[in-house]
Amino acid sequence: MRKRTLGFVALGAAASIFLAACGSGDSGENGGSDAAAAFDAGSTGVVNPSEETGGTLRYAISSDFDSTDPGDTYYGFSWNFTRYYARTLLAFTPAPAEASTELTTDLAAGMPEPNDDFTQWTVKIQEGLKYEDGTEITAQDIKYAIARSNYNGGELPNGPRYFESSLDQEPFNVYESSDPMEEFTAIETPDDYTLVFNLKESFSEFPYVLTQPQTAPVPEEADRGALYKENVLSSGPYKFEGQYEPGVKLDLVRNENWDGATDPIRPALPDEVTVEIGVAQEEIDQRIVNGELDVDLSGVGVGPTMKSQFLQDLESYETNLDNPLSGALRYVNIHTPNLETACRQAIAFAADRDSLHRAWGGDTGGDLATNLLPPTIPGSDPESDLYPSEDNKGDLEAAQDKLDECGESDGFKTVIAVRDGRPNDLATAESLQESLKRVNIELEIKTFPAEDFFAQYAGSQDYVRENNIGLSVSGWIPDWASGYGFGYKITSGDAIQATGNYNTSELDDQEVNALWDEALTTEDPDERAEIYAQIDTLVIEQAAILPVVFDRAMFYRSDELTNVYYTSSYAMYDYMALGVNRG
Amino acid sequence: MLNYILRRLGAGLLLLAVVTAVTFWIFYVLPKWAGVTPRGMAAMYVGKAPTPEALDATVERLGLDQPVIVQFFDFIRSLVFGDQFQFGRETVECAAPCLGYSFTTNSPVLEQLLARLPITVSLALGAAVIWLIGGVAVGVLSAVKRGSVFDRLAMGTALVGVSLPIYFTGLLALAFIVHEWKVLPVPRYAPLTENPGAWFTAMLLPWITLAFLHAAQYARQTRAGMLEVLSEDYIRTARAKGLSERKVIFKHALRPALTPILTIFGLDLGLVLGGAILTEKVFSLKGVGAYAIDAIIGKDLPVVLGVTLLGAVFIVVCNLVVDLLYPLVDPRVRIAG
Amino acid sequence: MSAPSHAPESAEQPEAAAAAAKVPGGRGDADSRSLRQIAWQRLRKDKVAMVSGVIVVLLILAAIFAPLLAKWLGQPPTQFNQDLIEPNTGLPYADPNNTEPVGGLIPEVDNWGGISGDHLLGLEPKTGRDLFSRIVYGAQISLLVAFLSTLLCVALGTLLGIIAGYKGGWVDTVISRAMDIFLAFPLMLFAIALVGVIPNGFIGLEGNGLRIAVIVFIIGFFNWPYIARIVRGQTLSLREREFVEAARSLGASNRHILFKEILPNLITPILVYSTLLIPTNILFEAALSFLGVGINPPTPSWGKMLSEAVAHYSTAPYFIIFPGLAIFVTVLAFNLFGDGLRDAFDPKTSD
Amino acid sequence: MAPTEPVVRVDDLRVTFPTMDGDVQAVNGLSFEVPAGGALGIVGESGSGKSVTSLALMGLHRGSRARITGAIEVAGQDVVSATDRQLRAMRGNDIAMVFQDPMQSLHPQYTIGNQLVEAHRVHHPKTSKAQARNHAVGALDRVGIPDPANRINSYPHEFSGGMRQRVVIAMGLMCDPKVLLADEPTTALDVTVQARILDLLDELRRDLGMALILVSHDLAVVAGSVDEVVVMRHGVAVERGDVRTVLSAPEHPYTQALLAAVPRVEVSRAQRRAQDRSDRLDKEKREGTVTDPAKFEAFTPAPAGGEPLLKVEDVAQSFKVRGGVLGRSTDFWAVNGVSFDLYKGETLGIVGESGSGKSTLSRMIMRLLEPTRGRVVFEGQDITHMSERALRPLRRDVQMVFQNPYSSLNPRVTVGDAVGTALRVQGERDTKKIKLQVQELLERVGLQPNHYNRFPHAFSGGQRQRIAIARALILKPKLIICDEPVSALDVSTQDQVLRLLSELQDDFGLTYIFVAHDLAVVRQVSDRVAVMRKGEVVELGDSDAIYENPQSDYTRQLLTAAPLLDPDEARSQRAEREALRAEAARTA
Repeated sequence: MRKRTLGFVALGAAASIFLAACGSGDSGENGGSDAAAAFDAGSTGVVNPSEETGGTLRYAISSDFDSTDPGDTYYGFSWNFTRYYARTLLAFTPAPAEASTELTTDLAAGMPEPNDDFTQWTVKIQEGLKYEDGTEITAQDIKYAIARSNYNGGELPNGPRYFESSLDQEPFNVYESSDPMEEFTAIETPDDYTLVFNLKESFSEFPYVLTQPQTAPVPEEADRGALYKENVLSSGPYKFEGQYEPGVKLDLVRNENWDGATDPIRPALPDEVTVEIGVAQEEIDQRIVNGELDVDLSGVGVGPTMKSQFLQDLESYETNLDNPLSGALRYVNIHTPNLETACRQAIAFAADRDSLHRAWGGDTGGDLATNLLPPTIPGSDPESDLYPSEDNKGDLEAAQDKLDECGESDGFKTVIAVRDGRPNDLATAESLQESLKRVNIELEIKTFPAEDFFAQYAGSQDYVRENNIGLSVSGWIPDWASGYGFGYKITSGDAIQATGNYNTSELDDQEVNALWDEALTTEDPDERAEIYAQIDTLVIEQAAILPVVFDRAMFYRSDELTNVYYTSSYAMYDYMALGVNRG
Repeated sequence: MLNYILRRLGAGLLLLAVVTAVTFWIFYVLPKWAGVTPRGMAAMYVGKAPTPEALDATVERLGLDQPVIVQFFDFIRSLVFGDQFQFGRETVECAAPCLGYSFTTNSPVLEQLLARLPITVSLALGAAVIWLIGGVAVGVLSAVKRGSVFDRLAMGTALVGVSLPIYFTGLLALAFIVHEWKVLPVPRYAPLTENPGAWFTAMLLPWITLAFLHAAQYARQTRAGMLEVLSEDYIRTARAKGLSERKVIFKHALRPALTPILTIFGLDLGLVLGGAILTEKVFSLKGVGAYAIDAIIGKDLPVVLGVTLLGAVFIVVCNLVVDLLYPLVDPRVRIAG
Repeated sequence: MSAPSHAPESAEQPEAAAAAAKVPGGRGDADSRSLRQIAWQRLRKDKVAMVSGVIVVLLILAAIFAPLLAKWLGQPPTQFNQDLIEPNTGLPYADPNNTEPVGGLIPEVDNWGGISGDHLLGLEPKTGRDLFSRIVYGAQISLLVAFLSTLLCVALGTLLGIIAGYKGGWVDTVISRAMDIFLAFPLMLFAIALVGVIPNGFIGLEGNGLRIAVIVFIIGFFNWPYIARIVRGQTLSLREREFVEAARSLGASNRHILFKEILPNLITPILVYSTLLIPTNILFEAALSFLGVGINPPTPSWGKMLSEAVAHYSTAPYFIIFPGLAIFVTVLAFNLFGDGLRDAFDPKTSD
Repeated sequence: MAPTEPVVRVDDLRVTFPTMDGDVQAVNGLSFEVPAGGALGIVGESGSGKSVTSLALMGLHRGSRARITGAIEVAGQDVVSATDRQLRAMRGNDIAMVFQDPMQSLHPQYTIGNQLVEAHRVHHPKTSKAQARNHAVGALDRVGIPDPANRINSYPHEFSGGMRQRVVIAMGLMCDPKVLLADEPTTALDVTVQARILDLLDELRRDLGMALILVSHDLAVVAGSVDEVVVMRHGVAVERGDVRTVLSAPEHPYTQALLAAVPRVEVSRAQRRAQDRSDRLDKEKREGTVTDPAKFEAFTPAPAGGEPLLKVEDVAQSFKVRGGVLGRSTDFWAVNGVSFDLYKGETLGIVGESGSGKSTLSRMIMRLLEPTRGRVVFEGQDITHMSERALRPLRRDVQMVFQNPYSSLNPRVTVGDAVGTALRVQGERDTKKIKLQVQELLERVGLQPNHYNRFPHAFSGGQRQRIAIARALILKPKLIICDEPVSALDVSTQDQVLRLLSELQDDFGLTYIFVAHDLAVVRQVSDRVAVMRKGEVVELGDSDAIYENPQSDYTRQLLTAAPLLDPDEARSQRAEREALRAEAARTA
């Protein structure tokens, strides 16, 4: 799963208190509520289209990259940004909104070819591509890049492990192996331009994995382990100017050895790209409005302060505002080990969804969610609602019945875990606490450091059991816009881990698990969507997850930005397209 | 004298050792009590979907499985003799004093600290100057004009000052001075060397906020000290000589009244130099204090150790300097070896 | 801090004072007021101190009877009033009965917190919880923590200080060194770290109980040197007084001397400094909550309210002001009262 | 010198202090004059307002809350109405002041040179630093500071008390003032030093023709140094006149009482005791409670020989003193090889100046200190190294009365408890009984039973000392060690306490060790006297013998230094002193 800012902006949240309200993404579905439609141009179309090159594009972020090393990053904005200097095998179509979720090629010469049971994929890359130092990019480099990013014994901890979990490969460690390329058999490179991926099992959505930055080439001799991020060898239109200084800055300048003709997705308009790191959210928002900055790199939209300023003085700002779905689901895990199904359902019935929605900032804050899959994902049915109630205030009778059913007629006590520095998460918990009181379900709120929330607390099986943690507030973003890309990690029994567990409710339902396997062998996307819809329903039925909102972000679109559009694949502006016009 | 300095440095080292030890204890022993396994700890540093292998590898790499005592002495060793670190296949030299590499960003801690030091130092020194001069001046005046309107006013303000939390005054200052009335721009730190103007405007509010608190304390202490001295016999003698009042005050009374202030100043300056957490937080200055908080929340042990050490060093040094200055100010104090 | 020097009345009394005290050698009708009574009479003359004293008492009562207050106002501190809040901005409606959008997207909101008859200090953004009752409840935590931690400081400080001062020698050296070291600790950092690390059910404690215990422990355990220094200094000078020798020459045991002869003379300074320590500890607790390591929500705490206010500080400053004022007033009251107490007990202040 | 027109004139001076407990009349209608070059003594006990007067003379009351009426004129300058500027011009220039405590009256952080030069240049801004400096060296030399050219760069703390007082005087001389005002200039000093300072003042006055105003609580101090004397009490001058007439034929009863109270060296133990007893008999006759003299125990000390009550054999006490260059600590022998026997009923006086080790000695006997060497044997029992616990029963028999009644009573403990503690410590549990006993004793020492529940701060020095005595007596001890029991008290109070002590000795057959620096006092209460110096006994013997013909030079020195009441004797004695010093100078 790509945690994007959800998981990690909290680093920033802790760092700068003014960021305390970050991650409170907000909204306006393409078109969204009528009120919102007026000002949402960037969510659906291209604003200020332009071919004009030149100028410096100025980013700023309140937190920091998890890493600038394409092989070692899991932040959404970072996946979006690293493309400046790291070309991947495949890419998402550079187009506004849903259109962007279509796959296209980047380094690859054509789309990958699967064998009939989706256990082997073959892809060819373009010839004559060059690094910044002029040396040629080969298939071996890509193979090595994948090796180092997935088999490194914790040296590069941040990135996802899709290759490791899907490739048919004995575990090994590039940094300890005498000849990693030799040992890494799961990927074959018959020639310098061909890659053959051998998988353990069928994986119909494998091409999506090939869009990930881990497929950006790294020559073995250039690899400096954890230090590689200081100066990544560029394959894209820009290269590092000086070193990346964590917490301070990253500057990019043009890479003369990049050939635009070979690159379908990067107009590469600005001459320079700068990133100011660790600037307070308040300040970023203010400076963007003042025109002293262009883009908030984190892509979570403006902070609550700026937001309410906008909302209160809409006339002055509306033409600059976009309010798209952030693609994220905000939800509450209801932990299966500590609560029986009926009890979980009781909670689902008793919850005051309207209050939760308001706590999340009402309509501009997000759309009230009643199902699992975000509306942008095929198979999602936002209309479905298994726990209906008048005005979404909760159905107390139904809840009481469920309580009786699970033998807790007089209600029960349990703990709800929340991440520190997340006002909206906290508000969610507090609102829930209030509404569950109505059926004598007592919640004790406990806050935990956001950093090790999943590593040590809500995501640690032992901790959850020892401390009777019944619920935990969480949020999720698809790694790619499909049911699998969104739901597998948080609902599949096979995804449960002892620590760092993101199937936090520990739902291990045979039916669900079976459906996931089935999906991976199904070729037709529409059929897959069908399956995902079923999974959605099952999960909600099990009340392992209590959906809260599909949240929306509010972006301020500077007038000096050209080629601005919102891409659903990263749920923020498409950074590759952006240019500046100071005129 | 030399002998004395050596002994003091010895004591200083002891203090550093203790602080480090306690930090270790908090971050290594306590979690163990809390039932956190080495893997659990490692889980913090190995991204979001760690495989058991990755966990164990990290445990090994960070030496989390070794006994605390071993880790402690490893730390001390690399501090004194420097150390080597393995990144991928690359070995990196870390010269003494080596504070190691951050667990979370893999950047050398010392470098990071030094990068942030200028901010904290500007903050600390600037504020210190303001509060020392301001506080003392007000204190002296109040003492001299004891019971006057000024005195009551000043002492009232001082008491208000010591009762106002920085994170309140700071926020108010930002909310009104910056955002409501736009008197000052949104503070954005710029190095003194690059842009003195921006540096000054950015630092102004933090300085004032931080200084206000201390100035208040100093005013109170100076006043008390002055009053005590003014009741001394030798002040009477001075008057009996026919000295003018200002000479009595500024030559005879001020000096003895300030000597104790010197001590306090040493300690305070030391503390603030170690990172004015709250001020840096409120004004989101990326100084040592803010760095420390992030590190603690990120359980980034090498950084936490680095910061606490730095803080302790400042305290030790400042106190030593003060104690060495003391005999110059007060001849009765001789530094017994 | 300089200990309130308990004038070791020199044999040659300043004559004015001596004369003031009583007719020299005035036999028989010696005045029988104890120093405490004198102090109390002085204190009563000190209006500022008395007023602040009253405020302190009121605060304590408010904290104790917070539940009653809240019930009486019908505003429990955790009760949501989202119907009064405009969800998009999280700010209170200017007029809850007229929620029609104006100027485009949202209805008019009240940047001054929807202060009204039933919400004396307005509403918390987003949740619409009643600020007044939250602040009153906040007093509970602040004062509880402050008092307990001060108690711990005093207990530790007095014990170690008195031992160091009386025993002297290497014991003194060790304890004094310890003080220096403790004072050099980056207290705030350790506090944050500890709160994050201490396991649940640590000493049979859970949730807020544990948090409070930890915070109290930290403050108390790291601030004792301030008290200890004073006590030590006092003890050092008391130890040299002849009445200690007198007691010894009567064959009194060390215990008797420490507790019957020396301790009584320490009670005043300790009392004074405790009152001055309480506000410091209130501030510290608030700072911790402010940095997010305070009490668990939804229990209100002033520091936490402030840190939450940060998110709104440019649009809803009222939300900073009230918790801030709460802290300020409380601390100020304690400081004023403490000062008054010190002056009252200090023999040097004759006016 | 013939009294010419006065340099100082005080007319109907009144000084009032507003305090929390109402106004206090510190000085009430005081008048006097001092002719140029004349010398006036102002004498009074604490609370008499003498110091307030001297401050008023300097105009130093300004800034304080004192209210002043009446006229003060110094060198033609009206102090009361003068502007601050005028006052400053006068201070140090026309009238210079020497304060009581030399330890406190110099600025610790500036060299004495700095302070002297300053004193000069305030009034002579034109003089160059160098000139002023020479002047200062001169002044220091004048007051007898050895090697002034170098010492001028030293800081006050590098001088002894006597030397500092000389420095202060030198500072006074910097502008050759017309009047030198000395407020208790010798109270903080030892007898011998006191004598030298007085001599110095007298000499300066004669040589420089300054007028001298000498303020003191001790008649004997002023006797030899002034022509005229004013006796003050409660802010009023009860008597004023030529020193000879006042001292020889006092008119006012207070003066008479005061004179009577001053202990005189020439009065012997026997005389004094006889006197006390007869006084007591008269008193008791008046009250009708006669005690048959025969009943007085210890009428005569037990014959020497016999088993001594206390045997002190070659005791010594050493302390570690830090310091020196690398802080190497060296042994300092506070007491070194002192031996004596003490028999039941007798009183041993121990006399010596500060630092002579007399207090240390008494604390060793008390076993508050453990002797480094030697033996202390009490009633045949060696208590030299006895443990606290083992000592406890013995504490009943040996008690102590301390010097400073203000610090020897715990301010937080009521009189009753203070006295009763002893019983409690010794195992008495019955509180009623304790209270009864204590109250009896309080009465016996001249206090009232209803003082039982009061706190010490409510009592005057004399009363406190009585309480302290009661505390020592409550256990009915055999031996009482009095460590400077009266040195902190006014003469009259002192006398009363002394009487009390001897009465108690008569009634309870007590044995005393009486430690004091005041030769006269010691002589009058002691059967035998030990003179101590630098930790050693320089002379030990029958008191009369020692006072009549002292064997050691030191004793002689002390005796010649002791201030005398009779102005003429005092003057002749001064001559004697100068002779001695001259001789010493020659031999040296």
